[in-house]
Amino acid sequence: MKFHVKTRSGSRQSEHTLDLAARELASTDRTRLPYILDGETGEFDWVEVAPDVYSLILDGVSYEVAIRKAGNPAQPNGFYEVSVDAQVFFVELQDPRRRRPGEASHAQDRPQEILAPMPGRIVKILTAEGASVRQGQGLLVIEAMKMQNEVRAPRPGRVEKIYAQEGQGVENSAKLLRLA
Amino acid sequence: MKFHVKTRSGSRQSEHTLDLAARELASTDRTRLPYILDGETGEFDWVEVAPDVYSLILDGVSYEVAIRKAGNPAQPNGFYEVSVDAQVFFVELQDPRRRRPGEASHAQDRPQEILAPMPGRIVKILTAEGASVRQGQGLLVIEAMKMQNEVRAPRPGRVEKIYAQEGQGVENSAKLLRLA
Amino acid sequence: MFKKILVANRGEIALRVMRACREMGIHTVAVYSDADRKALHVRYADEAFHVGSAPSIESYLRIDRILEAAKRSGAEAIHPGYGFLSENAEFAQACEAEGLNFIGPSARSMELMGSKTAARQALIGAGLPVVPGTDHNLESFDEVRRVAREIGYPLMLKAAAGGGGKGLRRVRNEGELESAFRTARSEAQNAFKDPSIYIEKYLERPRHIEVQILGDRHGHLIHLCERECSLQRRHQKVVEESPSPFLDDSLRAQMGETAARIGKLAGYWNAGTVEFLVDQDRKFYFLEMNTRLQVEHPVTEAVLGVDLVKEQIRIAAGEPLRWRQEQVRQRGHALECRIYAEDPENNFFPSPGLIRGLRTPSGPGIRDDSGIFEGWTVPIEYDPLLSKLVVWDVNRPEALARMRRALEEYEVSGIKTNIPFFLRVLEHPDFISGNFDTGFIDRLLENGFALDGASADAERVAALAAAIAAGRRSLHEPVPSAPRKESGWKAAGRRQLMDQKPR
Amino acid sequence: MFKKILVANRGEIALRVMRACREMGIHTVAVYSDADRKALHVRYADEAFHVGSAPSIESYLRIDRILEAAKRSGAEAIHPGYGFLSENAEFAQACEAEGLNFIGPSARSMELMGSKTAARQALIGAGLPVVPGTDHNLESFDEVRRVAREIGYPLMLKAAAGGGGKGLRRVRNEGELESAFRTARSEAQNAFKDPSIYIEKYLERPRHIEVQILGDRHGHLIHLCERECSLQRRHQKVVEESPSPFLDDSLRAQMGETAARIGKLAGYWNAGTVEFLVDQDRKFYFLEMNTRLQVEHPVTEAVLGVDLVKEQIRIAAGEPLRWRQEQVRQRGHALECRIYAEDPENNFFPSPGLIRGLRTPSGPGIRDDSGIFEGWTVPIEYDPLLSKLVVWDVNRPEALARMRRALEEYEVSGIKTNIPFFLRVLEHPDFISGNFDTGFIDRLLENGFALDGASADAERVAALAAAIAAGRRSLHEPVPSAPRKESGWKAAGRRQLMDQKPR
Repeated sequence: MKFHVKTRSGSRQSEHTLDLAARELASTDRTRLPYILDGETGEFDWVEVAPDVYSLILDGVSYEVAIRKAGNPAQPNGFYEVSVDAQVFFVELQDPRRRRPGEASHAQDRPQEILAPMPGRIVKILTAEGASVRQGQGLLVIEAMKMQNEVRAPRPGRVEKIYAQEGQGVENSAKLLRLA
Repeated sequence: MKFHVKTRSGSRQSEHTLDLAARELASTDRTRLPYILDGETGEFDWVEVAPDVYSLILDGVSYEVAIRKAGNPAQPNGFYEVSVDAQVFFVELQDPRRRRPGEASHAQDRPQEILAPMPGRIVKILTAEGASVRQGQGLLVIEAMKMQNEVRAPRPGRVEKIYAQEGQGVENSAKLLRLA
Repeated sequence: MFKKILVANRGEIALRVMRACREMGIHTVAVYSDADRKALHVRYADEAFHVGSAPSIESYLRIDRILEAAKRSGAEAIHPGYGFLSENAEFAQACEAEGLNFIGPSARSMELMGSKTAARQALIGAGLPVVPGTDHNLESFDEVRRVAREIGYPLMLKAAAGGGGKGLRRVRNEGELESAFRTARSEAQNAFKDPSIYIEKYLERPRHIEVQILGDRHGHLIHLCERECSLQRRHQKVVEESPSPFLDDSLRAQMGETAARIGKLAGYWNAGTVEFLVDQDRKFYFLEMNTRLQVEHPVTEAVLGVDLVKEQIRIAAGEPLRWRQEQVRQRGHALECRIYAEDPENNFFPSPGLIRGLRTPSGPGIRDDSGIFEGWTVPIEYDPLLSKLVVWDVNRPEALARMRRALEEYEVSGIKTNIPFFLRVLEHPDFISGNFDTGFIDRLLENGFALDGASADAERVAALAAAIAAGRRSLHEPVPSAPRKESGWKAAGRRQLMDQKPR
Repeated sequence: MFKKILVANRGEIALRVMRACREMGIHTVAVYSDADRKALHVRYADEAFHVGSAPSIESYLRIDRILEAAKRSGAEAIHPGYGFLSENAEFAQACEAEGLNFIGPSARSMELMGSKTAARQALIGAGLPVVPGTDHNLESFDEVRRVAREIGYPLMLKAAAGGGGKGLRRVRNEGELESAFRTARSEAQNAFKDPSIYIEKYLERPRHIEVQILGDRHGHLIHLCERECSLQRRHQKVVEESPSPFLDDSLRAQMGETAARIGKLAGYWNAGTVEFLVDQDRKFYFLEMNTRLQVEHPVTEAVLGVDLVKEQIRIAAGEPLRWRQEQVRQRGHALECRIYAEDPENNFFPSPGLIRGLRTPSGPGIRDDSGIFEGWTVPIEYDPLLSKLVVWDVNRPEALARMRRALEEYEVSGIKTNIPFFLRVLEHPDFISGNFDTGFIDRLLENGFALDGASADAERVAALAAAIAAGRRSLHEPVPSAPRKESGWKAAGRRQLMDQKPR
C-alpha cells in the first residue's frame, strides 16, 4: 500500500512517500513488515499490545505508539494523531494516485468551526470578523473552573464569523467562531 | 421483572424470589431501583462504573460488584458469576413463570465434560469409570509448569467416561473425563 | 479508638484518608455530590451518602447535610481533608456540638490562626518574625494608600481569610494600587465571603519554606522539619520537596523551633503547617498557618517515616503523641508533583473529561495518591488535582532522577495533564542546582510552554504506525472507536537516546 | 559509569532492573522469546532483541544468543536478574571473555559458593557454623545409608547444585531413604544437570533467616541486616519480612557479622545473600549462599533506604561502596508477598492466561514491582510470579495492616492468584504473633484451602446485581463480551463490617 504522508509535530513539518507491505497486517501475531520510506528500504517488527496501541521494534530500538484516527474511523486515509513515546505527531495519509503533484492539502482550506473546549463564560474576544490570524494566536478568553483561559487558533486562517459574545455563558462544544 | 434466584458461594446455597423494577435500567445515569426480595420491599442505588462492573449502595452500604455471564451472553436468564467485594457467587436466574414448583435445576443433571485447565501431562488418574465422586474430590493429577496439580470434581456426580490416560500429554481444554 | 469515620471530602484526599482508616480497622463513610456517584472515594468507602448537587456550595460545603450523613451512619468522627470545610471553624464547632469528633485543631486555634491578621498580631506580640506589613484589615482605599506609602513598593495585597492564591495581588507602584485593591477585595468576597484585605511588604525572590507541626491534646507539640514549596505557578504550589536544598542544619533547627513556638502559642493540636518566606539573606518571616493537613504532606511522610493521617486520627482520639522531638530524623530526599488536569501547551487551561487510558508509575520509591481511574470523567466543578505523585530516594539528585522516571511512566490519555511541564521543570539547571524562588516558574513560563520538537526517528515511526493503522482499516478489520491508552512511558529518556543513536 | 546495559531476564525483575538503569541515565536492552514479544520489559526497554522460542532453554538460557544481542546493541554490561543464568559461572566467564561486565560476583566466588558442599567445606574449615551433615557429595546408596545412620533421622537430602526447593527430600526413617535418594538425584539431574546429593540433619521447626551482604571490588564488604523468610510453601518462600520478629539485637549483630565473614571468605563482591537456619534454641547454621539479587530484596531496601540494584551497578562499574557498616540502620518494618498466578482453592494449580482486568494498590507505604498489564497473557512457560507486593510501615503490626489493605485493593481478573491465600495467612494468630517456622504454611494447608463463606448481605447484593444484568439484557442493551474488572478492593474489611452491621 502506497501513501503520501505529511507529518507535523510542533512547528516541524515534513512530507514523505511510504510503501508498506499491508498483506501481513491481517495477523494479530507478531509480524515483520517490509517498507520503503522515501525510497529507502527497511523492515520492522510490529505487534498490537492494546486496541490501537502498537509496539514497534526498528533496528533493535523499541517504540510504543498510540494511534487515534480523526474523522471517519473506518476510512484508511485522512488524519491520525500518533503519539510515539509521548511525542505527539499529526499525520495525514493520502493516496498518491488520487493526488496531483504540488497539490496542497484541502484540510486547511475548508472552514473550521472553533468549539468551546469546556463550559464557561466568554470574558473577552480578541479578534474580529474578517481578521487574519496566525496559528496559536489568541481568539477569545473563557473563564472556567475559576480560571481565565485563552482559546487559540489551531491553524492560520481568516475569522469568517464570530458566534460568541462577551459576557455570554457557553456550553461545552458550543460554536465560538468559524475560521476560513 | 420477576426471577427465581439460586445462589451458591462455597458450600452455602440458597433460593430466593426477586422482583426488580427493570424499566429504570435503560439509563446509564444513576438510578434508584425498587425491588422485592423474598417478599421484602427495598430500594437501592445502582450505577455501572465499567463494563459489567456495578457500584451498588444499599441502606448506605457501598458495594462493588463484577458480573460475568456464563453461556449465551445475550440471554437474560441463566448462570452468572458475581463477585461482591471479592466474594464470589454463582447465581442462577430462572423465569418463575416457566418453572414448576419444586422442579430442580437441570444444570446438575446434564453430563459435564471436565477439561484440562492447561497444557500438561497426566501423571495419575484417581478415579474410575462408573465411580461416584463428591464435589471437590480429586479426579486426576496433571503436571504443568513443573508442578503436579490435582483436577477436582466441580460438583458431585458419577464418572461416565475417562478420556485421559496416565503418562499422556494433553493440550489446554482437552477432554479429560465426563461427569454424569 | 473510633469505629467509624466520615470523610467530608472527595477525590484523592478522601481516598488517602480512607486508606489510613482501613489500615487502622476503622470503617469509612463517604459523602458525594451528583457529579461523584461513580467516584473512587464512594466505591472505596464502606458506606456512602449523597449530600447534594454538583456545585460544592450545594454538597461538600453543606454542613447540615454532612452532619446528617454522619448521624445516619453512626460515625463518631469527621475528617475534613483539605479545602472545603477543613479550615471552617463553624464546621468544627457544629461537629463538636453534635458530639462528633472533628479531626483537626480546636475551633479556637483555627479562628486564631485562620485570620491572617489576627495571627500576625499574636506573633508580633510574642516577638516572632512576620513579613513587614499591616496587622489589621484595611477598609478604605485612603487607608490602604497611606499604609502602602509607609511600607513602600513593591507590596502584596492579601485576603485576611485567604489561601490558595485567591484575593492576592502584587502591586508594583501606587498607580496599580486602586484597581488591585478593588479586584482583590472582590475576589476575597467571592472566595471566602470576607472582603478583608491587608498589606505585606513584597520580598524580592523569596523562598517559600514551611514547617510541619504535630501536637496532641495533652500539650505535647513537635515539629516535623520543613518542606520546600517555592515552586509555584501563580502562587499555587506545584512541586514540593523535603529537605529544602536551601536550608542548613542551623537554619532548619531555628525555623523548626519557631514553628513549634507558634503552634504552642496557638494552643494547637493535630497536624498543622507554619509557612515562612525566607529572603536572600536567609532571614525568615512568618507568612501564615494552615490549620489542616496539606496536599504536600507525603514528602514529610517519606523523609521521616511517619503517617500524618494516622497520627491525626490518633491525636483526635485523645492518644498521646508517640514521637519525641529527638526521634525526628530526616532520611533521604522526597519530591511531590501535583498532577493536574490542565493543558500546559494552552496556558494551563483546565482539561476535565473522560480518562480513556491510565497507567500509573510503580516500582521502588514511588507513591501515587490518586483519585482517578480509567473510565472516570473528571468533573468540571472541582479542583483539577488528579493525583499526588511522590518519590523518595537517598539524596536529591537521585530523587530527581526517580521523579523523571515516574513521570515518564505516567500515562493519562483522553485529557491533558501537566506531566510534560514537570519534565521540563526537572531538567532546568536552576531547579537541579536548587537555585530558585517563588517566581521561578512564572518567569520560566513568560514565553509560554511548548513541547520539544520531536526527533526524526520518532517521526519515521509515526508515519509507519499511521500507515499500519490505515492498512488494517483497508483490510476491513474491526477498529476500536477510541484508543484506550497513550504512551508516555519513555518520553525524555527516549528523546535523549535518539539524539545519541547513530543513524 | 556504563552507558548501556543488557538485562538477561524477563518479567518483573527485568523491569525492576531497567527502572534502576533509567534512573541512572543508562540505556537498556531487553532480550525476549517468542512468548514475550508483547511483554512489558520489551516495551519498557530502549532496545529489544529476539533470542529464541518460548522454552527458556531455547531463549533466556541461550548464552550465545544473549551475548550476540549484547554485541549488536553495544551494551557494556549484563545484569542477569535472578533465576535463569544469574548463578551460572560459565555465563559470567563468557561475559568477561567477551569484554562485557557481568553485574554480579566473580566467577570464582560463584563457583565456590554455588556448590553447597564446597561452601560447607570452606565454612567448616573457617570454624563457621553449618547444619550438621556431610561436606561432600554422596555417590552410592550404601554410603548414603551409612552417613544417614551417623547423623540420625530425620534428615534432609539436598542437591549440591540446588535451589528453589528442587532436589530436596525430607527423610523420616531409613525405610524412606532409598526411594528419596533416587528421586532427589533424578530431580537434581533434571533441574541442574548435576545429580550430586548431600545429607543434612533435619532441624525441628527451624526458622529461615538470611542476611543481605554487599561488597565492592576493592575489598570493602558490609551486611545489610536480615530478612525473615520462614513462610514457605513446599520450600518456596511466599512471604518475607524485615526485621525478623525472632531476632534480638545481639543475635542480629552476630548473624550479620558471620554473614560478612562468609562473604569475605568467598572474596565476594556485588550483592549476595547468606541463608541461615535458626533452631528453637536460637542457634544459627549456615544453609547456603545465593550469589545474586533475590526476589525478596525490596524488604531490605524499604527498611534500610538503599537501592540494591543501583548499588549492584555501581559496584560492577568499579565504584567504592558508599555505605559504611555503622550507617546501616533499620527503620520500621517491611513485608513482601509474592503474587503468583496460581489457584489457592485448587491446590495452588498454576493459572496462566489472559489478564482481563488489573488494578494495583497504591497510596502510602506501598511498592508494587510488577511485570504484567491489562491485556497481557501470562505464558505457561515461565515462573508464575506476577508481582512483588511490598509494604513498609513504622512497626510490624502496622505493616501487617497495610499489607492487608494493599492485598484488598489488588485486583487481577481473568486468572487466579494467591491473593486470597495471603489474606488468610495475615489473619492467622501465629503469623500475627511472629510464632512460626518453615513448616507453618504446609501445616496450615494440610486440609486444603477454601474461601470463607460469604455473608447474607453480599448474597443479597449478588442476586440483585445478577438481576440487573439480566434486566439490561432483556432491554436488549449492548453487553460486553467479557467483564474487564473484578472487584477485590474490599475483601476482608468488608466481611468484618457485615458481621457487625445491624440488619
